[in-house]
Amino acid sequence: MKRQLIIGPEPIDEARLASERVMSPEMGAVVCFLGVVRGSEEGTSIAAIDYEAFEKMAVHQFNLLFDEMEKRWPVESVRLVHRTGVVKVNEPSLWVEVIAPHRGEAFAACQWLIDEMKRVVPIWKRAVKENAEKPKR
Amino acid sequence: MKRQLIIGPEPIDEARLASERVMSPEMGAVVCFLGVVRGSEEGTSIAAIDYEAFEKMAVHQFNLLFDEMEKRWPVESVRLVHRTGVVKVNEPSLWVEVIAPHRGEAFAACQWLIDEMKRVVPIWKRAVKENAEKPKR
Amino acid sequence: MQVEVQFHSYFKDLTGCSRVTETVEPGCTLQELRDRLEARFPKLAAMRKSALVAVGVDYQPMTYVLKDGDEVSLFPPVQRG
Amino acid sequence: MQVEVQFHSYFKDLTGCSRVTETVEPGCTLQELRDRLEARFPKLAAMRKSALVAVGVDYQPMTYVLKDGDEVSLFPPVQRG
Repeated sequence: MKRQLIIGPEPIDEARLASERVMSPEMGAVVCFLGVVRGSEEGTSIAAIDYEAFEKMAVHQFNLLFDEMEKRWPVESVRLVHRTGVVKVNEPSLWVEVIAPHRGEAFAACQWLIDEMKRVVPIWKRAVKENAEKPKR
Repeated sequence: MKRQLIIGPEPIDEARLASERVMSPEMGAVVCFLGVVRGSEEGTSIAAIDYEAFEKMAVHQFNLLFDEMEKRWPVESVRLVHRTGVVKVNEPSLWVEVIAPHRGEAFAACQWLIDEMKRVVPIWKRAVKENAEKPKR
Repeated sequence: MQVEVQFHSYFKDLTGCSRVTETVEPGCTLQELRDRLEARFPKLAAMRKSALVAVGVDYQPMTYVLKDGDEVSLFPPVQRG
Repeated sequence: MQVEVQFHSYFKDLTGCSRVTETVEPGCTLQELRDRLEARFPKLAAMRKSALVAVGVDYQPMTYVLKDGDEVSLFPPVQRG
Protein backbone atom coordinates (compact mmCIF):
# COMPACT_ATOMS: atom_id res chain seq x y z
CA MET A 1 0.00 0.00 0.00
CA LYS A 2 1.34 3.40 -1.00
CA ARG A 3 1.26 6.00 1.76
CA GLN A 4 1.77 9.71 1.75
CA LEU A 5 1.46 11.79 4.90
CA ILE A 6 1.95 15.52 5.19
CA ILE A 7 1.50 17.37 8.49
CA GLY A 8 2.35 21.04 8.24
CA PRO A 9 1.29 24.65 7.85
CA GLU A 10 1.10 24.89 4.06
CA PRO A 11 -2.36 25.36 2.50
CA ILE A 12 -3.82 22.18 0.96
CA ASP A 13 -3.34 22.21 -2.80
CA GLU A 14 -6.15 19.96 -4.01
CA ALA A 15 -5.37 20.39 -7.70
CA ARG A 16 -1.76 19.36 -7.27
CA LEU A 17 -2.69 16.40 -5.07
CA ALA A 18 -5.20 15.23 -7.68
CA SER A 19 -2.66 15.61 -10.48
CA GLU A 20 -0.14 13.50 -8.56
CA ARG A 21 -2.54 10.59 -8.11
CA VAL A 22 -1.18 7.23 -9.24
CA MET A 23 -3.43 4.19 -9.50
CA SER A 24 -3.17 0.80 -11.16
CA PRO A 25 -5.72 -0.49 -13.69
CA GLU A 26 -7.25 -2.80 -11.07
CA MET A 27 -8.48 0.12 -8.97
CA GLY A 28 -12.03 1.33 -9.50
CA ALA A 29 -12.74 3.71 -6.62
CA VAL A 30 -11.23 6.91 -5.31
CA VAL A 31 -12.79 8.47 -2.21
CA CYS A 32 -11.61 11.93 -1.16
CA PHE A 33 -12.55 13.79 1.95
CA LEU A 34 -11.99 17.44 2.72
CA GLY A 35 -12.50 18.69 6.26
CA VAL A 36 -13.19 22.39 6.15
CA VAL A 37 -13.13 24.87 9.05
CA ARG A 38 -16.68 25.91 9.89
CA GLY A 39 -17.70 29.44 10.84
CA SER A 40 -19.01 28.53 14.25
CA GLU A 41 -17.91 26.33 17.10
CA GLU A 42 -20.41 25.37 19.80
CA GLY A 43 -22.75 28.15 18.77
CA THR A 44 -20.30 31.06 18.70
CA SER A 45 -18.88 32.40 15.51
CA ILE A 46 -15.15 32.01 14.97
CA ALA A 47 -12.57 33.31 12.51
CA ALA A 48 -10.26 30.32 12.30
CA ILE A 49 -9.02 27.20 14.05
CA ASP A 50 -5.48 26.90 15.32
CA TYR A 51 -4.25 23.30 15.02
CA GLU A 52 -1.45 22.08 17.25
CA ALA A 53 0.23 18.77 16.52
CA PHE A 54 2.61 16.66 18.59
CA GLU A 55 4.16 15.89 15.28
CA LYS A 56 6.53 13.01 15.98
CA MET A 57 3.76 11.06 17.72
CA ALA A 58 1.15 12.07 15.14
CA VAL A 59 3.27 10.62 12.33
CA HIS A 60 3.73 7.39 14.27
CA GLN A 61 0.04 7.08 15.14
CA PHE A 62 -1.00 7.74 11.52
CA ASN A 63 1.35 4.99 10.41
CA LEU A 64 -0.14 2.57 12.93
CA LEU A 65 -3.57 3.40 11.47
CA PHE A 66 -2.29 2.88 7.93
CA ASP A 67 -0.89 -0.53 8.99
CA GLU A 68 -4.27 -1.52 10.38
CA MET A 69 -6.10 -0.17 7.33
CA GLU A 70 -3.91 -2.27 5.07
CA LYS A 71 -4.84 -5.40 7.07
CA ARG A 72 -8.56 -4.69 6.91
CA TRP A 73 -9.15 -3.50 3.35
CA PRO A 74 -7.47 -3.99 -0.06
CA VAL A 75 -6.44 -0.35 -0.26
CA GLU A 76 -3.79 0.43 -2.87
CA SER A 77 -3.03 3.96 -1.78
CA VAL A 78 -3.76 6.32 1.08
CA ARG A 79 -2.74 9.96 1.11
CA LEU A 80 -3.45 12.33 3.96
CA VAL A 81 -2.65 15.99 4.53
CA HIS A 82 -3.35 17.70 7.87
CA ARG A 83 -2.66 21.37 8.28
CA THR A 84 -1.21 22.82 11.46
CA GLY A 85 -1.33 26.40 12.68
CA VAL A 86 -4.12 28.83 11.92
CA VAL A 87 -6.62 27.72 9.27
CA LYS A 88 -9.28 30.25 8.37
CA VAL A 89 -13.01 29.55 8.14
CA ASN A 90 -13.93 27.96 4.79
CA GLU A 91 -10.42 26.60 4.23
CA PRO A 92 -9.65 22.88 4.40
CA SER A 93 -7.57 21.61 7.30
CA LEU A 94 -7.73 17.94 6.31
CA TRP A 95 -7.53 16.13 2.98
CA VAL A 96 -7.73 12.35 2.74
CA GLU A 97 -7.73 10.13 -0.33
CA VAL A 98 -8.23 6.37 -0.38
CA ILE A 99 -7.94 4.25 -3.52
CA ALA A 100 -9.30 0.69 -3.62
CA PRO A 101 -10.73 -1.75 -6.16
CA HIS A 102 -14.37 -1.11 -5.21
CA ARG A 103 -16.28 1.74 -3.68
CA GLY A 104 -17.56 -0.13 -0.60
CA GLU A 105 -14.09 -0.76 0.74
CA ALA A 106 -12.82 2.70 -0.27
CA PHE A 107 -15.65 4.43 1.61
CA ALA A 108 -15.33 2.14 4.65
CA ALA A 109 -11.56 2.56 4.89
CA CYS A 110 -11.71 6.33 4.48
CA GLN A 111 -14.39 6.80 7.14
CA TRP A 112 -12.64 4.44 9.53
CA LEU A 113 -9.36 6.31 9.11
CA ILE A 114 -10.91 9.69 9.91
CA ASP A 115 -12.83 8.34 12.91
CA GLU A 116 -9.72 6.69 14.34
CA MET A 117 -7.58 9.72 13.60
CA LYS A 118 -9.89 11.86 15.73
CA ARG A 119 -9.49 9.37 18.55
CA VAL A 120 -5.74 8.70 18.65
CA VAL A 121 -3.68 11.13 16.55
CA PRO A 122 -2.40 13.95 18.79
CA ILE A 123 -3.58 17.02 16.92
CA TRP A 124 -5.65 19.54 18.86
CA LYS A 125 -7.96 22.35 17.83
CA ARG A 126 -8.35 25.76 19.40
CA ALA A 127 -10.92 28.21 18.10
CA VAL A 128 -9.67 31.63 17.09
CA LYS A 129 -12.34 34.23 17.81
CA GLU A 130 -13.18 36.94 15.36
CA ASN A 131 -11.00 40.04 15.74
CA ALA A 132 -8.89 38.18 18.28
CA GLU A 133 -5.16 37.81 18.53
CA LYS A 134 -3.71 34.41 17.86
CA PRO A 135 -4.10 32.53 21.17
CA LYS A 136 -1.05 32.07 23.36
CA ARG A 137 0.47 28.66 23.54
CA MET B 1 -29.70 22.44 -2.06
CA LYS B 2 -27.53 23.31 -5.05
CA ARG B 3 -27.51 20.67 -7.78
CA GLN B 4 -25.34 20.23 -10.80
CA LEU B 5 -25.73 17.26 -13.13
CA ILE B 6 -23.74 16.56 -16.25
CA ILE B 7 -24.32 13.46 -18.38
CA GLY B 8 -22.20 13.43 -21.51
CA PRO B 9 -19.13 12.26 -23.39
CA GLU B 10 -16.60 14.87 -22.25
CA PRO B 11 -13.74 13.69 -20.01
CA ILE B 12 -14.18 14.55 -16.34
CA ASP B 13 -12.11 17.61 -15.44
CA GLU B 14 -11.51 17.17 -11.72
CA ALA B 15 -9.39 20.28 -11.34
CA ARG B 16 -12.00 22.51 -12.90
CA LEU B 17 -14.80 20.93 -10.86
CA ALA B 18 -12.79 21.47 -7.67
CA SER B 19 -12.08 25.08 -8.59
CA GLU B 20 -15.78 25.74 -9.18
CA ARG B 21 -16.80 24.50 -5.74
CA VAL B 22 -18.93 26.91 -3.72
CA MET B 23 -19.68 26.31 -0.07
CA SER B 24 -20.98 28.40 2.78
CA PRO B 25 -19.08 28.89 6.08
CA GLU B 26 -21.44 26.48 7.85
CA MET B 27 -20.23 23.52 5.79
CA GLY B 28 -17.47 21.36 7.22
CA ALA B 29 -17.32 18.29 4.99
CA VAL B 30 -16.75 17.62 1.31
CA VAL B 31 -16.88 14.01 0.12
CA CYS B 32 -15.84 13.26 -3.44
CA PHE B 33 -16.06 9.96 -5.23
CA LEU B 34 -14.43 9.00 -8.50
CA GLY B 35 -15.53 5.80 -10.21
CA VAL B 36 -12.73 4.65 -12.48
CA VAL B 37 -12.90 2.03 -15.27
CA ARG B 38 -11.07 -1.12 -14.15
CA GLY B 39 -8.88 -3.20 -16.44
CA SER B 40 -10.90 -6.36 -16.05
CA GLU B 41 -14.56 -7.27 -15.99
CA GLU B 42 -15.62 -10.66 -14.65
CA GLY B 43 -12.09 -12.00 -14.95
CA THR B 44 -11.34 -10.99 -18.53
CA SER B 45 -9.22 -8.03 -19.37
CA ILE B 46 -10.91 -5.14 -21.15
CA ALA B 47 -9.81 -1.93 -22.89
CA ALA B 48 -12.70 0.33 -22.02
CA ILE B 49 -16.34 0.52 -21.03
CA ASP B 50 -18.97 1.93 -23.34
CA TYR B 51 -21.69 3.72 -21.35
CA GLU B 52 -25.15 4.11 -22.85
CA ALA B 53 -27.63 6.45 -21.18
CA PHE B 54 -31.35 6.90 -21.72
CA GLU B 55 -30.59 10.49 -21.04
CA LYS B 56 -33.99 12.11 -20.60
CA MET B 57 -35.00 9.48 -18.03
CA ALA B 58 -31.56 9.48 -16.39
CA VAL B 59 -31.80 13.23 -15.72
CA HIS B 60 -35.28 12.78 -14.24
CA GLN B 61 -34.25 9.83 -12.06
CA PHE B 62 -31.17 11.68 -10.79
CA ASN B 63 -33.39 14.60 -9.83
CA LEU B 64 -35.76 12.30 -7.94
CA LEU B 65 -32.72 10.98 -6.03
CA PHE B 66 -31.54 14.53 -5.31
CA ASP B 67 -35.04 15.37 -3.99
CA GLU B 68 -34.91 12.39 -1.67
CA MET B 69 -31.35 13.15 -0.59
CA GLU B 70 -32.39 16.67 0.36
CA LYS B 71 -35.15 15.26 2.56
CA ARG B 72 -32.86 12.84 4.34
CA TRP B 73 -29.66 14.82 4.95
CA PRO B 74 -28.73 18.51 5.39
CA VAL B 75 -26.74 18.55 2.16
CA GLU B 76 -25.92 22.00 0.82
CA SER B 77 -24.64 20.94 -2.58
CA VAL B 78 -24.51 17.87 -4.77
CA ARG B 79 -22.66 17.74 -8.07
CA LEU B 80 -22.51 14.68 -10.28
CA VAL B 81 -20.87 13.99 -13.62
CA HIS B 82 -21.44 10.72 -15.51
CA ARG B 83 -19.64 10.09 -18.75
CA THR B 84 -21.30 8.39 -21.68
CA GLY B 85 -19.67 6.65 -24.62
CA VAL B 86 -16.32 4.90 -24.49
CA VAL B 87 -14.27 5.47 -21.34
CA LYS B 88 -10.83 3.87 -21.29
CA VAL B 89 -9.41 1.80 -18.48
CA ASN B 90 -7.99 3.99 -15.70
CA GLU B 91 -10.17 6.95 -16.65
CA PRO B 92 -13.04 8.11 -14.43
CA SER B 93 -16.58 7.60 -15.66
CA LEU B 94 -18.29 9.01 -12.55
CA TRP B 95 -17.55 11.95 -10.29
CA VAL B 96 -19.75 12.80 -7.33
CA GLU B 97 -19.34 15.53 -4.73
CA VAL B 98 -21.49 16.04 -1.65
CA ILE B 99 -21.10 18.99 0.72
CA ALA B 100 -22.70 18.94 4.18
CA PRO B 101 -22.08 20.41 7.62
CA HIS B 102 -20.51 17.22 9.05
CA ARG B 103 -18.71 14.27 7.62
CA GLY B 104 -21.14 11.58 8.79
CA GLU B 105 -23.99 12.97 6.74
CA ALA B 106 -21.75 13.79 3.75
CA PHE B 107 -20.45 10.21 3.60
CA ALA B 108 -23.89 8.67 4.13
CA ALA B 109 -25.54 10.83 1.47
CA CYS B 110 -22.80 10.24 -1.08
CA GLN B 111 -22.83 6.46 -0.65
CA TRP B 112 -26.62 6.33 -0.72
CA LEU B 113 -26.70 8.37 -3.93
CA ILE B 114 -24.27 6.06 -5.73
CA ASP B 115 -26.04 2.90 -4.53
CA GLU B 116 -29.44 4.22 -5.65
CA MET B 117 -28.05 5.48 -8.94
CA LYS B 118 -26.85 1.97 -9.78
CA ARG B 119 -30.35 0.70 -9.09
CA VAL B 120 -32.59 3.18 -10.88
CA VAL B 121 -30.73 5.53 -13.23
CA PRO B 122 -30.86 4.12 -16.78
CA ILE B 123 -27.20 4.07 -17.73
CA TRP B 124 -25.77 0.78 -18.94
CA LYS B 125 -22.23 -0.55 -19.30
CA ARG B 126 -20.81 -2.66 -22.08
CA ALA B 127 -17.23 -3.90 -21.90
CA VAL B 128 -15.00 -3.09 -24.86
CA LYS B 129 -12.50 -5.91 -25.38
CA GLU B 130 -8.87 -5.23 -26.07
CA ASN B 131 -8.12 -4.78 -29.79
CA ALA B 132 -11.83 -4.85 -30.50
CA GLU B 133 -13.94 -2.52 -32.57
CA LYS B 134 -16.39 -0.35 -30.72
CA PRO B 135 -19.44 -2.56 -30.15
CA LYS B 136 -22.43 -2.09 -32.36
CA ARG B 137 -25.47 -0.51 -30.89
CA MET C 1 -54.47 4.07 -30.04
CA GLN C 2 -50.74 3.97 -30.48
CA VAL C 3 -47.80 3.65 -28.08
CA GLU C 4 -44.13 3.87 -28.86
CA VAL C 5 -41.86 1.18 -27.38
CA GLN C 6 -38.13 1.75 -27.00
CA PHE C 7 -35.52 -0.89 -26.14
CA HIS C 8 -32.26 0.01 -24.45
CA SER C 9 -28.87 -1.61 -23.96
CA TYR C 10 -28.73 -5.28 -24.99
CA PHE C 11 -32.51 -5.47 -25.28
CA LYS C 12 -31.91 -3.88 -28.70
CA ASP C 13 -29.82 -6.94 -29.58
CA LEU C 14 -32.52 -9.28 -28.29
CA THR C 15 -35.24 -7.66 -30.39
CA GLY C 16 -33.07 -6.55 -33.33
CA CYS C 17 -34.54 -3.06 -33.17
CA SER C 18 -34.47 0.00 -30.97
CA ARG C 19 -38.06 1.11 -31.30
CA VAL C 20 -41.46 -0.21 -32.41
CA THR C 21 -44.93 1.32 -32.57
CA GLU C 22 -47.79 -0.77 -31.21
CA THR C 23 -51.50 -0.24 -31.71
CA VAL C 24 -53.41 -1.14 -28.53
CA GLU C 25 -57.02 -0.94 -27.33
CA PRO C 26 -58.00 1.68 -24.73
CA GLY C 27 -57.60 0.17 -21.25
CA CYS C 28 -54.59 -1.90 -22.27
CA THR C 29 -52.15 -2.35 -19.37
CA LEU C 30 -48.37 -2.48 -19.43
CA GLN C 31 -48.68 -6.20 -18.66
CA GLU C 32 -50.78 -6.82 -21.76
CA LEU C 33 -48.38 -4.80 -23.92
CA ARG C 34 -45.49 -6.73 -22.52
CA ASP C 35 -47.14 -10.09 -23.22
CA ARG C 36 -47.58 -9.01 -26.82
CA LEU C 37 -43.98 -7.89 -27.16
CA GLU C 38 -42.74 -11.16 -25.67
CA ALA C 39 -44.82 -13.13 -28.15
CA ARG C 40 -43.29 -11.10 -30.95
CA PHE C 41 -39.72 -11.11 -29.58
CA PRO C 42 -39.30 -14.44 -27.77
CA LYS C 43 -35.81 -13.57 -26.48
CA LEU C 44 -37.40 -10.83 -24.37
CA ALA C 45 -39.47 -13.39 -22.47
CA ALA C 46 -36.33 -14.92 -20.97
CA MET C 47 -35.51 -11.53 -19.38
CA ARG C 48 -38.92 -11.08 -17.81
CA LYS C 49 -37.76 -11.29 -14.21
CA SER C 50 -35.00 -8.72 -14.46
CA ALA C 51 -36.37 -6.33 -17.08
CA LEU C 52 -37.30 -2.80 -16.03
CA VAL C 53 -40.22 -0.96 -17.57
CA ALA C 54 -40.79 2.78 -17.72
CA VAL C 55 -43.43 5.04 -19.26
CA GLY C 56 -41.92 8.36 -20.25
CA VAL C 57 -39.25 9.01 -17.62
CA ASP C 58 -40.86 7.14 -14.72
CA TYR C 59 -40.93 3.51 -13.69
CA GLN C 60 -44.48 2.14 -13.70
CA PRO C 61 -46.09 -1.00 -12.33
CA MET C 62 -47.46 -3.63 -14.71
CA THR C 63 -51.00 -2.53 -13.80
CA TYR C 64 -50.43 0.88 -15.42
CA VAL C 65 -53.11 1.65 -18.04
CA LEU C 66 -51.60 2.95 -21.25
CA LYS C 67 -52.58 6.30 -22.73
CA ASP C 68 -52.45 7.36 -26.34
CA GLY C 69 -48.96 8.57 -27.25
CA ASP C 70 -47.24 6.95 -24.25
CA GLU C 71 -43.56 6.20 -24.71
CA VAL C 72 -42.77 2.86 -23.11
CA SER C 73 -39.18 1.77 -22.43
CA LEU C 74 -37.97 -1.75 -21.75
CA PHE C 75 -34.45 -2.31 -20.56
CA PRO C 76 -32.18 -4.58 -18.54
CA PRO C 77 -31.06 -3.77 -14.99
CA VAL C 78 -28.89 -0.67 -14.97
CA GLN C 79 -25.16 -0.76 -14.23
CA ARG C 80 -24.16 -2.70 -11.19
CA GLY C 81 -21.06 -2.65 -9.05
CA MET D 1 16.72 8.37 37.13
CA GLN D 2 15.15 11.14 35.11
CA VAL D 3 12.13 11.36 32.85
CA GLU D 4 10.98 14.27 30.72
CA VAL D 5 7.31 15.23 30.88
CA GLN D 6 5.65 17.25 28.11
CA PHE D 7 2.24 18.88 28.21
CA HIS D 8 0.25 19.54 25.05
CA SER D 9 -2.70 21.72 24.07
CA TYR D 10 -4.50 23.35 26.99
CA PHE D 11 -2.66 21.15 29.49
CA LYS D 12 0.13 23.71 29.04
CA ASP D 13 -2.28 26.36 30.32
CA LEU D 14 -3.30 24.17 33.26
CA THR D 15 0.30 23.60 34.34
CA GLY D 16 1.74 26.90 33.16
CA CYS D 17 4.60 25.12 31.41
CA SER D 18 5.22 22.90 28.43
CA ARG D 19 7.83 20.59 29.88
CA VAL D 20 9.25 19.46 33.25
CA THR D 21 11.96 17.01 34.26
CA GLU D 22 11.15 14.60 37.08
CA THR D 23 13.52 12.44 39.06
CA VAL D 24 11.94 9.06 39.89
CA GLU D 25 13.03 5.80 41.51
CA PRO D 26 13.61 2.71 39.34
CA GLY D 27 10.36 0.72 39.13
CA CYS D 28 8.24 3.88 39.15
CA THR D 29 5.06 3.44 37.10
CA LEU D 30 3.22 5.96 34.94
CA GLN D 31 0.51 5.98 37.61
CA GLU D 32 2.98 7.02 40.32
CA LEU D 33 4.44 9.74 38.08
CA ARG D 34 0.99 11.00 37.31
CA ASP D 35 0.03 11.15 41.00
CA ARG D 36 3.11 13.28 41.60
CA LEU D 37 2.33 15.61 38.72
CA GLU D 38 -1.25 16.01 39.91
CA ALA D 39 -0.03 16.91 43.39
CA ARG D 40 2.24 19.52 41.86
CA PHE D 41 -0.29 20.83 39.30
CA PRO D 42 -3.73 20.51 40.93
CA LYS D 43 -5.59 21.60 37.79
CA LEU D 44 -4.34 18.45 36.08
CA ALA D 45 -6.16 16.25 38.59
CA ALA D 46 -9.52 17.53 37.36
CA MET D 47 -8.69 16.17 33.90
CA ARG D 48 -7.74 12.72 35.12
CA LYS D 49 -10.63 10.90 33.45
CA SER D 50 -10.10 12.29 29.97
CA ALA D 51 -6.33 12.82 29.86
CA LEU D 52 -4.25 10.71 27.49
CA VAL D 53 -0.76 9.56 28.38
CA ALA D 54 2.02 8.50 26.01
CA VAL D 55 5.62 7.44 26.41
CA GLY D 56 7.66 8.44 23.39
CA VAL D 57 5.22 8.10 20.47
CA ASP D 58 3.03 5.32 21.91
CA TYR D 59 0.11 5.29 24.30
CA GLN D 60 0.91 3.30 27.43
CA PRO D 61 -1.18 1.90 30.27
CA MET D 62 -0.80 3.32 33.78
CA THR D 63 1.03 0.14 34.81
CA TYR D 64 3.92 0.97 32.45
CA VAL D 65 7.27 0.98 34.32
CA LEU D 66 9.32 4.04 33.47
CA LYS D 67 12.84 3.78 32.06
CA ASP D 68 15.65 6.30 32.34
CA GLY D 69 15.32 8.95 29.64
CA ASP D 70 11.65 8.22 28.87
CA GLU D 71 9.72 11.11 27.36
CA VAL D 72 6.24 11.15 28.84
CA SER D 73 3.43 13.21 27.28
CA LEU D 74 0.18 14.25 28.92
CA PHE D 75 -2.57 15.77 26.86
CA PRO D 76 -6.32 16.22 26.53
CA PRO D 77 -8.46 14.19 24.14
CA VAL D 78 -7.51 14.91 20.55
CA GLN D 79 -9.71 16.81 18.14
CA ARG D 80 -13.30 15.70 18.01
CA GLY D 81 -16.01 16.14 15.46
